[in-house]
Amino acid sequence: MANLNVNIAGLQLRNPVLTASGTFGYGVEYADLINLADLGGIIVKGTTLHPREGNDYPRMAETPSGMLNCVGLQNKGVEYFCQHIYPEIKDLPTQVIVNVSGSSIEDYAECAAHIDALDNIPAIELNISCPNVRQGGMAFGVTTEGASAVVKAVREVYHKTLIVKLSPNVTSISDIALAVEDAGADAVSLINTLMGMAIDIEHRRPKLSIQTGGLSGPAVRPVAVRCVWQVARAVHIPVIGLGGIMTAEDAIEFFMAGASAIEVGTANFIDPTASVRIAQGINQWLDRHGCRSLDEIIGCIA
Amino acid sequence: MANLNVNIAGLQLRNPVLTASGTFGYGVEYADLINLADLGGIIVKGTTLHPREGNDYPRMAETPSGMLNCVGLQNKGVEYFCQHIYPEIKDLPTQVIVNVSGSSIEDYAECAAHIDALDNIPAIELNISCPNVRQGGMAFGVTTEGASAVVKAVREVYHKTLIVKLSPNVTSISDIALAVEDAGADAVSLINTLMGMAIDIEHRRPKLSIQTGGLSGPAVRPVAVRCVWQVARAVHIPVIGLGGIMTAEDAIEFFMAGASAIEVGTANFIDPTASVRIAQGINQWLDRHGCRSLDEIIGCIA
Amino acid sequence: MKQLLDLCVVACDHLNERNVLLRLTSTCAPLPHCRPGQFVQVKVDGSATTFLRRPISIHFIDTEKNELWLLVQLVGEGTHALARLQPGDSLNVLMPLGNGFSPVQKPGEQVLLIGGGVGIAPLLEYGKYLKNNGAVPTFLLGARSGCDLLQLPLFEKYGPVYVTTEDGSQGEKGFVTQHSILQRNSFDRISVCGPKPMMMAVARYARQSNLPCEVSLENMMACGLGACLCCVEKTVRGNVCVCTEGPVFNIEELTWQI
Amino acid sequence: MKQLLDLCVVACDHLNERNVLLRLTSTCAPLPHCRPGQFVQVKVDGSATTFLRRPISIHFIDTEKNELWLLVQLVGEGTHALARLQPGDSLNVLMPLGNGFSPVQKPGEQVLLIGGGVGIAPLLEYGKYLKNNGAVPTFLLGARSGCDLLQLPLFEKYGPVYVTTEDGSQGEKGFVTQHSILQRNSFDRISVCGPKPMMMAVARYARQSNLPCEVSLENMMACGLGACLCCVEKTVRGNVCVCTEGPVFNIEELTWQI
Ligand SMILES: Cc1cc2nc3c(=O)[nH]c(=O)nc-3n(C[C@H](O)[C@H](O)[C@H](O)COP(=O)(O)OP(=O)(O)OC[C@H]3O[C@@H](n4cnc5c(N)ncnc54)[C@H](O)[C@@H]3O)c2cc1C
Ligand SMILES: Cc1cc2nc3c(=O)[nH]c(=O)nc-3n(C[C@H](O)[C@H](O)[C@H](O)COP(=O)(O)OP(=O)(O)OC[C@H]3O[C@@H](n4cnc5c(N)ncnc54)[C@H](O)[C@@H]3O)c2cc1C
Ligand SMILES: Cc1cc2nc3c(=O)[nH]c(=O)nc-3n(C[C@H](O)[C@H](O)[C@H](O)COP(=O)(O)O)c2cc1C
Ligand SMILES: Cc1cc2nc3c(=O)[nH]c(=O)nc-3n(C[C@H](O)[C@H](O)[C@H](O)COP(=O)(O)O)c2cc1C
Ligand code: FES
Ligand code: FES
Repeated sequence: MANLNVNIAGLQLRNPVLTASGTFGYGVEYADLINLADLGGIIVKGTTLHPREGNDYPRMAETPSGMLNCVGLQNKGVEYFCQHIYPEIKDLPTQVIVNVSGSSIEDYAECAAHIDALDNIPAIELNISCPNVRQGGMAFGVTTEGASAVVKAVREVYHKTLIVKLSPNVTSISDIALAVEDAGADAVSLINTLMGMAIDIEHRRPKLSIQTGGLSGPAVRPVAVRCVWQVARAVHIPVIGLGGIMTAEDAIEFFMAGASAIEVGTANFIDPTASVRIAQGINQWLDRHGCRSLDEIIGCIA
Repeated sequence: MANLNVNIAGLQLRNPVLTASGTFGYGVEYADLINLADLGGIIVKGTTLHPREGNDYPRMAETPSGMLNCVGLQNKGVEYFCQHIYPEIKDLPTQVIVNVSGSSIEDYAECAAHIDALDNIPAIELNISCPNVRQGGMAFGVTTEGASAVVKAVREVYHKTLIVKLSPNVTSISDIALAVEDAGADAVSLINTLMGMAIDIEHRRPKLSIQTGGLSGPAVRPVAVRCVWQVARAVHIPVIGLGGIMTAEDAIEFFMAGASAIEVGTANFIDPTASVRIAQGINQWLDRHGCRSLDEIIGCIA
Repeated sequence: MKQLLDLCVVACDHLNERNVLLRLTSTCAPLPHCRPGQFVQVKVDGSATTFLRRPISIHFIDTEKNELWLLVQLVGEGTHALARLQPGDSLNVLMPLGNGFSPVQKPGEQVLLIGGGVGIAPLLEYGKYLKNNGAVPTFLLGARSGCDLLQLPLFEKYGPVYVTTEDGSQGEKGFVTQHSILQRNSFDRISVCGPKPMMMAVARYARQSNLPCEVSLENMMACGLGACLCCVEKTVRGNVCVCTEGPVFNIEELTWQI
Repeated sequence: MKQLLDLCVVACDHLNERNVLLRLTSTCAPLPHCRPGQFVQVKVDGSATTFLRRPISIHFIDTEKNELWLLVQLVGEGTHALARLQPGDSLNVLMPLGNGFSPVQKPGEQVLLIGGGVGIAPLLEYGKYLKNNGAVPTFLLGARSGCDLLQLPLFEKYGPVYVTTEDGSQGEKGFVTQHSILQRNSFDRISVCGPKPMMMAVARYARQSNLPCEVSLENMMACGLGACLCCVEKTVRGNVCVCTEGPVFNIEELTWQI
């Protein structure tokens, strides 16, 4: 039985498996099907300062080994979250991390400040990489200046573990990673979705209501592994890897590329027990290969 | 029987289906299996001023709905091409286009100048987007300045149809497209491969000899369609679309996104007759939908 | 409680060229309790373009035999793969999902169940439930042609069945909303499942006739659990998930232009 | 001439837990002429991670029955999918590919064919060809254990068969390069196919013994046609494609450190 404990800049996880924001609701949706205590943590839906209706239907299209989505950060706003959702999830038997989004630097900071006040939320994941909202979102994530400015503003008001989620839709993801490290991020997570599009040729219109959306699933895994490898070699803070992880073996790829923890996203839709299955599989893999702890493989190919 | 003729800035094609560079050799490799006269044209292997050995084996890894490659532009150089290969292919019953690569601006220009002198090569495709060579290659394709400089230099010495092939590994592909249009490109083709990586976890090493490689195949199609859509809305020159096209229906997606022609790449490996099958399928689709010519659908969702 | 089950295929009957009836059973335990109008998410293996699950309505539960029946129309790769299943094969099913149709409101209430195409699927289980719980279901089923009408003898066990076909080959010619039963009989409420244009036509009729009407939507889904927010429908309360707050909605909740 | 054929599965025999023998036939026309040592590219359907073709050696051509035989070791998804084929199923095959083994050099020449694991596959057809064309093949086949030795009676039709097993359960115990036949007999040349470490050991032996030696490589392939340049091997002439200039190479052409 290998040691699966992970410490991400002060955030203590029972194992390195988190669920990715937007793919696992608030965790409770899966409570019938898995024991949440078997997870390292869950990262809940993207939360913004003000409520958002998200984009129109259709928001989803299946693609080869992947899917496109343009949910567009539908959520009831951070106040509703603090008053109505937090009480429901604050005693879940795992770490709960909130994914924070915004359309201005002030929004990001104010939203993060609200969550800073919640005792049982030990970390936030700052989403500066959402391709599905008109203003803000990804805009901040694609320039070093934008990324740095958001992270600095949030860092001033947020005092727990600050994870920054990076976009792969950039020329150099390691430059962005270095900028957010410099601005005070405690860790980075990557990748968010790749910007993509699919067309309904019979109806001659995009399959998604806002034309483009974010590609996720196994199709993007090679891109994600490459990004994690590049970033892990560039920064000194921990890297959380995700993108198309379906099995424990996929997760091991990310550890070897340099990730200290991983997130499971789209896989939850195909197999709602995927996250737990992956956590168990990692443990077995390490045992089978005589590894006493994850550290023995993290970044081992770098 | 719809009209499938295409004119790409003076380059006359019998139909809009080209084969993608690096996936179809010099065409002769497929001559047993298809009638090359059924193709709009073939784009032969990346050619450089000097001979190149390419990267070490292994150069390939299969991924979900895709593959990674790091061939690294293995070729015998432009002089060998002109003397030994050109005579073999100059009378093929289809248009032959040469894909030109380089590691310096001078190399690109000199190589293009050699090919300008070949009567039966009506166009070149300038590869400023190869992720698999250490210097040059993609480096030029990821900044507007770099892209512009290469294209300007080649434009001065190359007098036929100049197609510039763009990389998706950038923050804004339409900015690069605008830069090369401005620098004198007659057309753009996109996308080249997405940079990716895969790890052999049992041996704890990357599956490719140079760690990273280029992702192609259906997995990348949503990214390619998005890029074509973005670029077609930005530039006034014709756009040639590619990335994961396996069927006529996939090709139609690219036309609707704004492409005037398409290239078939990885599909040739799975089905060596794919390019011809797609050309026939496009024709049938247009007939079935009462379209007299491709123009009726090009960019129709834009 | 939702469960993830490996069910065993008992039979895969090809009812006609475009429809199969899948009968599934759980070998180890009784199937979880389901409400009529709920659905399941099946995992289709073996294709790169069917890696998401496919939502399928609960057509019928045979409690005695511990069987779940799915009525599947072959449209794309996923449903074609389901049609290739053989007795003894295993199918991974997430169930039960969604809210389901309204329970019986008052003894003896007259409920008109309107189905079009494969939209008839959830109405069989609902009809059974209504009849077994003191209500009186009437079925009005529409199809393009007589050979597309499926499972009629089963529906007849639970109430009178009226039929329309577009080509007039069986029942009255035309669309369900043109059937004479709508003039003759008086119903307390309507439940409908089928293609959206049909459901909108029925909704229009219901509103004009001042009848409560619920519709079962088929928005595209990823998770089926309320986690991804992909399947939303606009309602008077804003965007809500069809997979958890639906698939059944009262038409007054929706923002349809009817 | 290369052809793309939909072959029909005649039989898929599970020889042991890790190997199947696929017998394929062409219903319409005679199979194209193949040289021993050539290979085919088969299309494996039904999985996102087997979308490239799989290269498999030509194990045997039964010209009378117009059958192509493939000996397949189950390693990953693709080969497992091949093992699930049923008689009557169709398999899309691109063939014949590659150069093949050397033709007979002189009448009566003694050729030692060394195979390890599933590397024995191409040696059966080659042995048949040698025997039918006036040469004298001898087989030396290695395996982990006796139960891994396949098709022995067939090999015996074309020449004497010697065997080594790592556990000593059949033939001599050890690796092929340790077999006493190498001391006793004198051969004109060697052809070998098997795991790379084995082929390197044989190459070392051949060089020491001044025997010409050709090896059949199994580099990973995409196209199989010389178009993608993925399958290259370093040679004294630089990188060359194993799929067109190989899979068979004289060891003097390679840059192996032996
Ligand atoms: C709650 C619910 C209950 C359902 N019940 C049944 C049922 O009992 N029997 C049955 O046969 N079908 C039912 N469906 C529809 C069924 O889910 C789809 O037909 C199926 O997913 C198609 O999968 P495919 O791989 O065969 O086709 P695909 O290749 O995925 O799609 C074929 C075509 O259908 C379209 N399509 C796919 N899914 C949907 C969808 N959900 N809504 C609208 N268009 C779609 C695609 O865009 C495409 O044009 C239900 C759907 C929902 C949401
Ligand atoms: C010219 C040639 C002839 C061959 N002849 C035969 C034959 O007659 N019988 C037979 O059983 N096999 C043969 N092979 C090997 C066969 O192609 C592979 O075993 C097969 O492609 C594996 O597919 P898979 O989907 O089952 O495994 P995958 O899941 O693709 O791979 C399983 C493991 O095997 C490795 N692998 C896959 N292909 C190769 C390869 N070509 N070289 C090295 N490692 C590989 C992968 O990296 C992975 O670790 C031949 C290969 C070549 C190139
Ligand atoms: C339906 C859906 C909704 C998502 N919503 C969010 C979100 O709100 N915030 C965020 O940071 N990422 C969001 N993502 C991105 C995922 O968290 C993840 O980065 C991405 O899907 C890649 O991982 P995967 O391939 O494992 O899914 C969403 C992804 C999907 C598929
Ligand atoms: C094995 C291989 C070699 C390639 N070599 C070249 C090349 O020499 N020059 C080039 O511009 N693109 C090259 N490409 C990229 C393809 O031309 C094409 O842009 C890419 O594969 C995406 O299209 P696809 O998904 O249809 O394959 C190569 C791709 C592959 C798979
Ligand atoms: S399908 Fe995911 S929320 Fe409804
Ligand atoms: S496999 Fe493509 S060149 Fe050999």
